[in-house]
Parts: sequence; structure tokens; C-alpha cells
Amino acid sequence: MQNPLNLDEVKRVLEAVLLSSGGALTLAELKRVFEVELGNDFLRRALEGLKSDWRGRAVELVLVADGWRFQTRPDVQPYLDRLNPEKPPRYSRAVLETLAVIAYRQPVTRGDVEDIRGVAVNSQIVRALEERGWIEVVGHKEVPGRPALFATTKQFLSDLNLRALSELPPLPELARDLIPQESLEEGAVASSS
Amino acid sequence: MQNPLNLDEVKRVLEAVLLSSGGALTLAELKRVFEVELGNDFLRRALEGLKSDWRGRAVELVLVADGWRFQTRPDVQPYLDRLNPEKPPRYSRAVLETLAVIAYRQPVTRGDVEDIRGVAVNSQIVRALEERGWIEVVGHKEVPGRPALFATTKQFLSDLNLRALSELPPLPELARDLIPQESLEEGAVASSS
Amino acid sequence: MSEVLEKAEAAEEEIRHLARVQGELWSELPNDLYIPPDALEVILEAFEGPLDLLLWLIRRNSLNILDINMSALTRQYIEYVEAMQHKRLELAAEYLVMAAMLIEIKSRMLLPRPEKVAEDDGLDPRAELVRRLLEYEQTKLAARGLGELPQAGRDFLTLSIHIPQLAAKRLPQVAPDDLLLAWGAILKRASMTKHHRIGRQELSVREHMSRILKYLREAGRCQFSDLFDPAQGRSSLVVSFLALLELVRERLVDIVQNEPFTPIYAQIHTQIAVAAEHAEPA
Repeated sequence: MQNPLNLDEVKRVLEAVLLSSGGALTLAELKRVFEVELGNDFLRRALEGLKSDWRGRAVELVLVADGWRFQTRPDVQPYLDRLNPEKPPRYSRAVLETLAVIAYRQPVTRGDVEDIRGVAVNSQIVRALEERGWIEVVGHKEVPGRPALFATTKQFLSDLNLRALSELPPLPELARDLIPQESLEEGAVASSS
Repeated sequence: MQNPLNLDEVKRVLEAVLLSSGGALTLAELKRVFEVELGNDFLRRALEGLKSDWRGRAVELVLVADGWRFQTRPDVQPYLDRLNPEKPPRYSRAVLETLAVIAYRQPVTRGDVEDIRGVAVNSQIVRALEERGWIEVVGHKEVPGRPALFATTKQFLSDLNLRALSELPPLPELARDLIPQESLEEGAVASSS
Repeated sequence: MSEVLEKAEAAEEEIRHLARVQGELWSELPNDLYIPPDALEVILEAFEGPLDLLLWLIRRNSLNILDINMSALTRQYIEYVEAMQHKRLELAAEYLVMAAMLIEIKSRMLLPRPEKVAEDDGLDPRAELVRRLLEYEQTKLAARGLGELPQAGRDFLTLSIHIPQLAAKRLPQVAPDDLLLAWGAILKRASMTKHHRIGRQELSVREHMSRILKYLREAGRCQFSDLFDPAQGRSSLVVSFLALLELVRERLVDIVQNEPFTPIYAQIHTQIAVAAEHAEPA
């Protein structure tokens, strides 16, 4: 194996090393690749040269905090997404239930949500739904502590493709009545269908 | 995002997709990347074009058993090794011989391997090859004990840079043809040829 | 396991070396089976089994594989196996089976052979052994060929460059039915209360409750009639009115009329006493 000494050969090796490394490489790491000791300036010149060789392609060589790496340009992201239709994250049951209570029972306080769900509501859940723009404070209940009253927003309807709250799926008939526990199970089954 | 329709733009996208995929991609997968339906011929032309664009670099575009992928050329391996000194182990003769029997005579049982090699096959060898993803059980032989039948996998071909089993190095011409049972008596004749 | 492999690897290296170094010596003394005691173990470890050992003996003695001299081969093989038994007994089982087979073939070779093709079809007793030896040799060479093929991870690497995270974070999607399911889960878990009396009609009431609250939050107070939009139709008026009544019942909104026949106002509920008591900043 000959030692590469000219700039082109160094660039050729650097390209293969950086494309296959799977992560950013520091100048020190890149130096280690070569049997002969290369100067920092020479190496940087090779990297800058490589960078400009790649200009205009859908992949670019960038210098980030932990070194040099190749990465895809944002404009090809849609193509990559089609290849890996990454499953979008899902909200936890707690989030969905909180949202359901607010949607079906609005305006409600956090205390109401807790009463209905039977468990304390994590304030992060409320914040996440507020940040998403799906719920908002529409007033305060005039009871001690003046708790905020939450309701769903227009954004919520729009994101769920609804024109009005009345387009939400109707709750199962069974659930509307005060019913003994046994038949509740049936209610749940019916609702899950 | 505009649909790329010209060859250069398709090549630009294919390059980014293949460089970032981390593995081989089939023609069908590559087609899925584009919003517009591209013909197989057009896609193949783009891939062949890309392949020749990369000629002479330290990275090459190859077609293996499970599709197209970029990989480093063997001549830069010494550089890559200096960066990551840990290499997969070289396989022992026992492992390679077991693999050879499975590759060339598949599907075979462990008993078949033992018959040919004349020794018991250590179960660690079979497990090592399975863990590497190179062999798998493809069925069971309908004899007492129903021993597992082993065959090689796509991964095996892909890891050895092959598109199909037929690309394996041909078996050395030694047995069978050379020595029909009858002619063994006049062994000297056969051997003199 | 890799340790074993490495050992075997080293042994194989060793035997090639030995064969080369000792090769000349053996060519001078073709029938001498002297093996340096230290080398024996190394040599034996390097064999992949009796077939491998036989092949090596055949090749070392330049025997014709298709016309093996059985007595020479058998003698040499058995000497090795005996040496092996002293050193590594546990290796010997398959080697012993082979020894027995060699002796059997050798003795059958000694029997006078019928001039004419007889009942045993004149099959050479060595036929099966030769077939196995050839098949094994073929496998051995094929294995060497496989080992020389470029291998992913050893001789080349596949690529996988970084894909930067999208600026916009992917947000979970929720379908209306997810809410229904969530509600079902609540029902299933909790004991029932009157909370669950919600149908389509009531839902639109609650929607108007939120609307009125939002409106009053901005306006503070407004005329009663401002809360109704006749353009929305009669049912909307009814629902708005029900919503207002519900807000009043839940003490979220107050309806006030200072004097008869003066305008009626709606405003966010304030309970003077409570407010004073708690001195809560708005």
C-alpha cells in the first residue's frame, strides 16, 4: 500500500472514510487514517476541496461540533421519507384520555379531568396539548383557586379534519346512562369497534 | 417540491438515498422514493450512469443479491482499518468448510456436512453462521429425527458481494466426472489423463 | 469460540510452515515417519478430521489419489493416530473409525481378485474412500475460495451517511376515533358518573359554552343579545341558549339585569364574597 501524498489521493481516501464512518470524524481521527503524518493545514485544504467538489449534490460535507461528516441536504428529505415511512410518534393513553375529556366535556378544569379519569393529570400533558395548539384556557372557574377552564381550539378541529365538535364520533349509547358495572364492559367493547 | 423528471435530477436523488440508506436497496424500493412513477429502464439507466460517475473513486456503486448499494473499494480498507482497528474475525477452516458444504450443496442437514467433512460439526459453528445471518433453517428432512435443512441467505450473498449463488467461485473440478465408479478399477488410466 | 478459531488458524499456519521447512528432509527419507514430538500436537490440531489427515498423507507421499497404495497409507495413518491417542484422546473417535475402515480396505485388497467380473461387480474396495476423499478435497478448496472472497466489514464497508433531523418535529397524529377509544377506556376503568351523559346534542351545547366563555374572556361582559347570532339558524339559537343556561348553572357566567326592562348582560361569574375572601388577583 503506497502512502498517498498528493492532494487528490488524500481527498479520495478522505471521501471513502467519511462516507463510511457513520458519524462525524475529527481532524485528529482523520489524521490517524494515514500512515504518513499529514499536516493540519494540508488536511483542512483537502477537506475544503472535497466540500466544494460536492457542492450542488444532494449530499454535503459539513463541519459540525464533533467534526466533519457527510449528510443529506434538506431538499431530499421528502424522498428519504417516502423510503422510510417512519411511523409518526403516538400520544400516550394519558394524553389521549385527557384530550378526550376536554373535547367531550369542555369547558373543564384540570380537576374535572382528574375526577373523570380517576387519576392525577400530569401538568406536562396539559402543556403538551397547549403547545400543540389543541386546547386553551377559556376562563377560570369561580371557585377557590380559580382553576383554569380548558376547551379545544379551532386548530384542534382543523387538525382532526372536523368542522365542529358535533362531528366528533358520538359516544356509545350505553355510556350515556347510568349503568351497572357489568354492562360497562359491553359499552367499552362497543366503543372499540 | 418539484418532481424530478430528468436523468440528472434522478441521479442526484438516487445518490443521496443510496449513500444514506445503510444497506442495499432494491429497484422497487428505489422506485418508491419518487412521487412520479419511473420506468424500470429509466431507473436502471440512472443507476448505471451513477455507477460510472463513481468509477475511479474509493467508493463504488454495486448490484448485489439484495439490491444496489454503495461500498468502499478494498484498496482503501487499510485506511479504514487504522480508524477502526477492530475487524470481524477471520473464520477458521472448520467454519469455512461448513459454510462451503452448505453453500454448494444446500439444502443440507448437519449430518450431510459431517459426512462430507468426516468429523462432527461443532454446534457453535452452526450458531456462529446463523448469528452472522449467513445460513438459516429452510425446512426439515423427512427422516427419523427430522433434522433441520440449512441453506445460505441473501445476506450471505450480499456480504460476499454476490448477486446470486451462481456467482460463487465454481467448485473445483475434482470428483464425480473424473471418477465414474467403474473406472476406479483402472484408476491409473483416469489419473493419467 | 474465537479463541478456538484463532488457535486453529495459528495451527494451520504452523503446519504450512512445517511442511515447507521439513519438506526436503522428508523427500530424502520418504518412509521415515519421524515427527518432532512438539510438532505433532500442532500438526494434529491443524487437521479438520481423518479425511484431511489422509489427504495430507497422500499428498505428502505423492500418492496417486486414484490408485492409493493402501498399505503405505494405512501404516502411516495408524502411526499418526497412535501418536494422537497419547496426546489428545478425545480427538480420536472419528480417527479410529477411519483406521478400522483403512484396515478393512487393505485386507480386502489382499484377497485374490476373481479374473472375471464376479458377484461383487469388481468394485474396488477403495472406491468409497476415494469418493469421500475427493469430495472432501473439493470442499476444502471451495472453503478456501469462500474465505478469499471480499467480505463486508472485513474487506469493504457499506455506507450510511448522516440524515439530519427535520427542522419540523414530527407530531403525533390523532384521529377522532382515537378520542372515542380513549373515552371508552376511561369508562371501562372508572366508575360511572353523570359526566358520561354526553351525546351529539350535548356536545354542541358544550361547544357553545366554550365559545361563549372565549367571547366573554375577551369582552368581559356583553349584552345578552350579542351572544346569539340569528343568522346561524334556529337550532343554533336554541343550543346557544342552552349553553348559556348551563354556564349559569355551573356558575361560570352571570346574567344580570340591573332593573326591569333594561338590557340584560352576560358576564364572567364573579362571586364577590369568594373573590374578596381569597383576594385572588385576576
